[in-house]
Amino acid sequence: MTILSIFDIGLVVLILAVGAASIGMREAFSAVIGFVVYGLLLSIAWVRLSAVDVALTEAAIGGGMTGMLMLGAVARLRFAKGNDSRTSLPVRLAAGILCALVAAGLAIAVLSPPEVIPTLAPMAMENLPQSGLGNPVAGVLFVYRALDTLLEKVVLILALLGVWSLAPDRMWGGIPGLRVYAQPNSKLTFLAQLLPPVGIVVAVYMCWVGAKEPGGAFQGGTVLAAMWLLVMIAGLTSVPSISQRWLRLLLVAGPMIFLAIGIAGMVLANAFLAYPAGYAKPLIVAVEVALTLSIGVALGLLAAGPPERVQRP
Amino acid sequence: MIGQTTLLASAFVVPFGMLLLCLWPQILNRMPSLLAFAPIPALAAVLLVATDSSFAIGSARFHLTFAMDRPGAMLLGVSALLWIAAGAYASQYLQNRPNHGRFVVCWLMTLTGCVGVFLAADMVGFYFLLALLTLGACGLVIYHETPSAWRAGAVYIGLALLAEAFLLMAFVLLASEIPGNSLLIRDAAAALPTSPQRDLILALLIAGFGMKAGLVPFHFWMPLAYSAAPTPAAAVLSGAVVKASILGMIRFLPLGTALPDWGTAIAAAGLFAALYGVVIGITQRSPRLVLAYSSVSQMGFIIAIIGMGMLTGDGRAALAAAFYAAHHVLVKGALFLSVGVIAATGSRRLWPMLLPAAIIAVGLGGLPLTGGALAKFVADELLGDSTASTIATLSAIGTTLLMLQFLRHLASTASQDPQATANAGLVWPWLATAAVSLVVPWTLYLTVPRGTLPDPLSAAVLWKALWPVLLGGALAMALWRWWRSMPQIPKGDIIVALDGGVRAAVTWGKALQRTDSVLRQWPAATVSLLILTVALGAAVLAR
Amino acid sequence: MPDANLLPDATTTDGVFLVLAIVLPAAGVLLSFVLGGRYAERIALVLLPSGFILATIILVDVWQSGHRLVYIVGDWKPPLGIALRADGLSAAMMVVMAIVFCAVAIFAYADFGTRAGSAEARAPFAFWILLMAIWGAMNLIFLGGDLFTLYVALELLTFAAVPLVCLDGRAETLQAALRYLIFALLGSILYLVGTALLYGSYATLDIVLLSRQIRAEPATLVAAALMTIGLFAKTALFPLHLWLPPAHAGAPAAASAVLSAVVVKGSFFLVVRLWFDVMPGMLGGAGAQLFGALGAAAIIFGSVVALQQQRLKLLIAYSTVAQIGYLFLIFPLALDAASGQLQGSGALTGGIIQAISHATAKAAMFMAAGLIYAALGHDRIAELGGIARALPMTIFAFALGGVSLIGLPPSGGFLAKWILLEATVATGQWWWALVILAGGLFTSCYMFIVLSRAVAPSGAPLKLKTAVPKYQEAAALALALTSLLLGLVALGPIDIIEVGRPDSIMVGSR
Amino acid sequence: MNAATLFGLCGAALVGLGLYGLVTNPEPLRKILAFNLLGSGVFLVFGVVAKRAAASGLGGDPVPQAMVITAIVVAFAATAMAIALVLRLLQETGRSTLSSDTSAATDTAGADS
Repeated sequence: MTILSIFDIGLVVLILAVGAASIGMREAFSAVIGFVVYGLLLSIAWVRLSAVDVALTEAAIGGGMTGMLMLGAVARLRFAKGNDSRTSLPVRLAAGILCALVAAGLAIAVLSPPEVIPTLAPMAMENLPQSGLGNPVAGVLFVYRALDTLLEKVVLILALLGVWSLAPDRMWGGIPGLRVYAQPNSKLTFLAQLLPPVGIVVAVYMCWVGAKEPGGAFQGGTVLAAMWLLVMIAGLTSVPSISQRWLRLLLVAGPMIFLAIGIAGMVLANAFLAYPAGYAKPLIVAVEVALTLSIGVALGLLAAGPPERVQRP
Repeated sequence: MIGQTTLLASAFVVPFGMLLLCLWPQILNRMPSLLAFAPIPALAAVLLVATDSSFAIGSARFHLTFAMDRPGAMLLGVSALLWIAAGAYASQYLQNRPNHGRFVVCWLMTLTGCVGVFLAADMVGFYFLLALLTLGACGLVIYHETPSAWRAGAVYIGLALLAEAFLLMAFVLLASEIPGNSLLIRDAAAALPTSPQRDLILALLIAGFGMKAGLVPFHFWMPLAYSAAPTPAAAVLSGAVVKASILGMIRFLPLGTALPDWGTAIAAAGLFAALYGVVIGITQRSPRLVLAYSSVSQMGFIIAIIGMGMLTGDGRAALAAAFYAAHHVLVKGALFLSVGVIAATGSRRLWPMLLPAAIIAVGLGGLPLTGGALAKFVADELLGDSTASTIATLSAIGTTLLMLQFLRHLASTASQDPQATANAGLVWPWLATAAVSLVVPWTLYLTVPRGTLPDPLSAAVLWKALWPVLLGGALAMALWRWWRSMPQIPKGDIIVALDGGVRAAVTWGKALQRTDSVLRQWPAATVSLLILTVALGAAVLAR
Repeated sequence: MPDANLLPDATTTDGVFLVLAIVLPAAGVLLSFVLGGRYAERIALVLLPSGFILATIILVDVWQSGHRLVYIVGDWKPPLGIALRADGLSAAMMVVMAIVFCAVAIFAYADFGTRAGSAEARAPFAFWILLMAIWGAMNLIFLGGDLFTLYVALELLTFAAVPLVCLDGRAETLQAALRYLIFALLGSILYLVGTALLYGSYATLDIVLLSRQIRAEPATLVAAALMTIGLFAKTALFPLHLWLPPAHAGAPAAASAVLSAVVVKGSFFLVVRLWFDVMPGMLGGAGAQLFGALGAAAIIFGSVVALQQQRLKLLIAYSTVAQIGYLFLIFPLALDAASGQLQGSGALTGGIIQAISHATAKAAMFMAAGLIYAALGHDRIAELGGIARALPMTIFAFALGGVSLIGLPPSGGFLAKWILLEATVATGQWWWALVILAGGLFTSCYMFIVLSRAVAPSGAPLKLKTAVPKYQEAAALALALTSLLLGLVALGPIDIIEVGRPDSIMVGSR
Repeated sequence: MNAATLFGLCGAALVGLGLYGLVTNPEPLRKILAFNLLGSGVFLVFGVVAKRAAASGLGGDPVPQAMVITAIVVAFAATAMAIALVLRLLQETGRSTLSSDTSAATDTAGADS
């Protein structure tokens, strides 16, 4: 047994323990803290699975953004009254047994791989040079399975619309209900002044490097979103109202450009979402940049929630 | 040939077109006065179109076929006569009454369905038109919107749709038996005797048509519906509409093949119904209810004819049953119309009005020289000299008794105002129907293949018809003497038991609803999701 | 693995329409989102009818060529890339759904129209965009040839459907939406884990490629079970229907129509794709009977509970629970006992006709219920008296929808029932025939209850809260008529449903 | 037991855990958390599939890795929407619960447990 495999076992035990704790804990707050820790542990697992792209995404979104959202919710839910009684023991017992069975079935499935393990990795690598990209994951996202990526951006927009649509009617066009702690010269302000420039550089780098190495629009967008949220929470910039035209434009710019290039591909290349030979890389980079911005804004606004204040005249 | 096809099609296309025209309110308002004209193309088709001509609409692979066969033509013709008269009666009846629109729409729906069923030659078309007929008839039953009308309508449509469910299953089974793609009723009936599913199909067909024909124990809708429906509607429902199921039996059941077991069962059920209707009918106190129970009895008798045919494999049963049914169409229609006419007539004018009613009523019992005697005579040939014939005679005695009872109640419903006279718009259609009911059976008799039947005018035959009538009359005298000690049976008799069933169903329904609301709880739903996952996993892994 | 490298298909002529069917809604969503205000409604009102034209073109193309239409996205063939495919099944569904969308759009114009000059409002803005999103998601579900693309489509559908439920912002609809969302997410994640396992075994998620390589091994079967149950949860198949009645009954009328008519059919369609196309030989007798049993339970429970509802919209919602049950009866009926394969003719055709005739009928009924609600200010069944006189066309549309649900000819419901009954006879499974017929009787019971209340006179003179626009009634009536006359496809293009099926044998269905 | 298998088992266990939390935990927020846990277990299964199929000098098959990235973003969007719903429900009713249908949207006949 190598050191690494001992490390892996320890990691798995830790992940399961923290996961179980965050499910079983009575206090919602500690459960969420547990979940954030869990997210970070999980990104280590992703590194161990040689999926650095995923590790970055998981750390940024799975742990970071989701954790932040949940913490905010816990803070508000403290005032909820009349919470439900716990599920009765027999039900929990039955659920436990059934969940174990399902998990066991899944484990059997995972433990019985085919004799020859099929893979698309060679095919993906073989065709990668055509796109000028170096990162095969980006190749899948923007070349081979670009349709999924494009539509997933539409999903993001829809989710945001869904969140917005929860606003009371009179708040429509108002400002998302992000809590702003505008205390001058607090640590938060300092942090909010210090971090964003660094963050933006990191984001730009991630987006740029994503073409060749792990990183890309999602990760870059997440960092951007986090920085933007920080600045807004600290009160350094105002939270924009959702009816701002520039905001909406930013939100759809990424998928729009992607879509436009895709349609252009029908004319200039030979298919929808195909890139004309030789122009693949610049086009993909353009799409990535636009997507990074759109994703950043979308994630930030998703975290900020539905409009809760009317815009001051 | 084209002319014939057009004529055949116009029989149901004209009423259907009138139904569609009802979408325009202006036309709808004028429609009551046009009701009598709607069935005229059907009558014309019967008179002018050669038997066995047909036409189809649709694509080569799937089409609806319409055709004119002998029993169908016979029933369609007399039904059209009744529809014309009842339509004329209805146009008068509707004056100064609310909800013209609904009545007219339901009337035309029923008419389209009724005419169509008599012409439909394939199962899908038959089923469709039967459904249309049911929906329209239900609308007619509930026209008055009283609580009892609603109840009658609910019972009627419930039972009718149940019957149609049986029929649908039977049709699907038949369709699978027919070689090739045909859906023709003719092919279905031909395939039935040799089918491996024969007994199941026969059971389904008899249950389905039996329910719709009011065969005991499914007869309870008849008293409810016929007493609730408006007079002209009751006339067509009891006269024409209910014959659709008789025609169904004639067409679908393999009458040319001897199936003794089934034949005996059907004949026994029919004869039992024939007596049962009389026995319960005698206890009723409203003329409509007496007529309704008489319908139960008469339909039972017709079904018995069909059963006897199956017993012996005698194909003539089809025509005999149709002939008897045709007579019943007109008589029952005329009698129901008379209920409305007498109710509007005062004591001064009562006798001239009551007399025609009396003649055709007693004719139903087999009074010599009436259509009724003729119908019974034709049927008698099939029944032979067996027990069935005895029962038939008993039923004739009973029917006479029942009809006299009807006349007695009818007379008591006359208008309080001695000077009152029924409107001519009501009287003439009624008198016409009564007259036709006496004449048409003789005309039709000429179409029945001659030779095998003895002369209906011989003294022996006349006496055979007369003595049950006389006996019935005598019994009626006796009955009236002890009238007060008769038990009162609620209308629809065994439907009281149905109410108990409804209560049980409600209890079950509530239990299901409680189960549902438990299953919709989050833990229950997610646990069932897990159970399903495990179960499906096990099912596919274990195969 | 020589098979995986076998490239199954190439873009066919007119394949470009498949792309348009997905690009148009996507572009519509994005554009409306930017432009906002009245533009959302204008864009939707232009795009939805063009969607119908598009769907019709695809249908005609499939019908005339007798083959699938295929489009290879990005010119990357599966397994690396994604293919869009339209077979008869998807083309037929697309056209009918497009009709429903158009009618809903016309209907919704009254409730969600924005007057000139007024500011952008929340509900209309959200509604029109969500409507286009559902349209796009459905098109993607019908055309998608890759199981992961279909996952994205499912999520697109969920995210568009959930906000529709709580568009009016009342507390109970919010709760219904939350239940719906969490349960639907559970469903999608189960589907997703299945795709992971399948990819692990075959390194492709393309439906055609998978169907050529599929083997009955544990990973595949576990994957299939998980995906199926996930889709059941999203389809609200009994007993996983907890979210449906409150969500469908609480949403605004136009939204209910879309949710009940269209959205649940999306996940159903994927169940069909999975078992009929990807792994036709894997379900086995026990699995098929389980599907059928759930369907039967849905029919019985849904109908009986519907019978006891006091509110019209809830009654219709429970009727949806019941009607979904019919769709799952096709699995035991399509299973060929000898070969253990699911046959792509007969029962499947019946199921698809049931799905589309329910879609049109149910949308019409929800619209009618919405108009009744608007006119009376409530939808308590016991107090519907007089409404038939006030809104005859609406009640007529409702009744016609009911005729189709009951399965009386010439409605699509009748045709579906006939085909399904034929299949029960052909396979000797009479117990399903009992359920099918009983379901029809239950349906007629609750239709009778509602209609008898509606035509009964009102106690007090009826005062309508609002005037109901004629075009709204017309939209409902048009859909109801479509459903009623759907049975007439038996006269013509019914075979189209079998076009492009690998095992299509063009005999037997009438 | 190699790393892929180990994490595969971890993923399966996480799926079980997440399902359990989703079933038994009455608070909506905790259900959402459980859903995320469940989701991450599923993503791990993808990761294992990718890792197992490593070839051509790559650490894993890029196709499932790309799918996971897509799925993570979708899961986040779902979480955001669900939380917004929970908070809105709290705002309207002062409660956050899924278990009782206090709504008029359900019949009163079936009482809740």
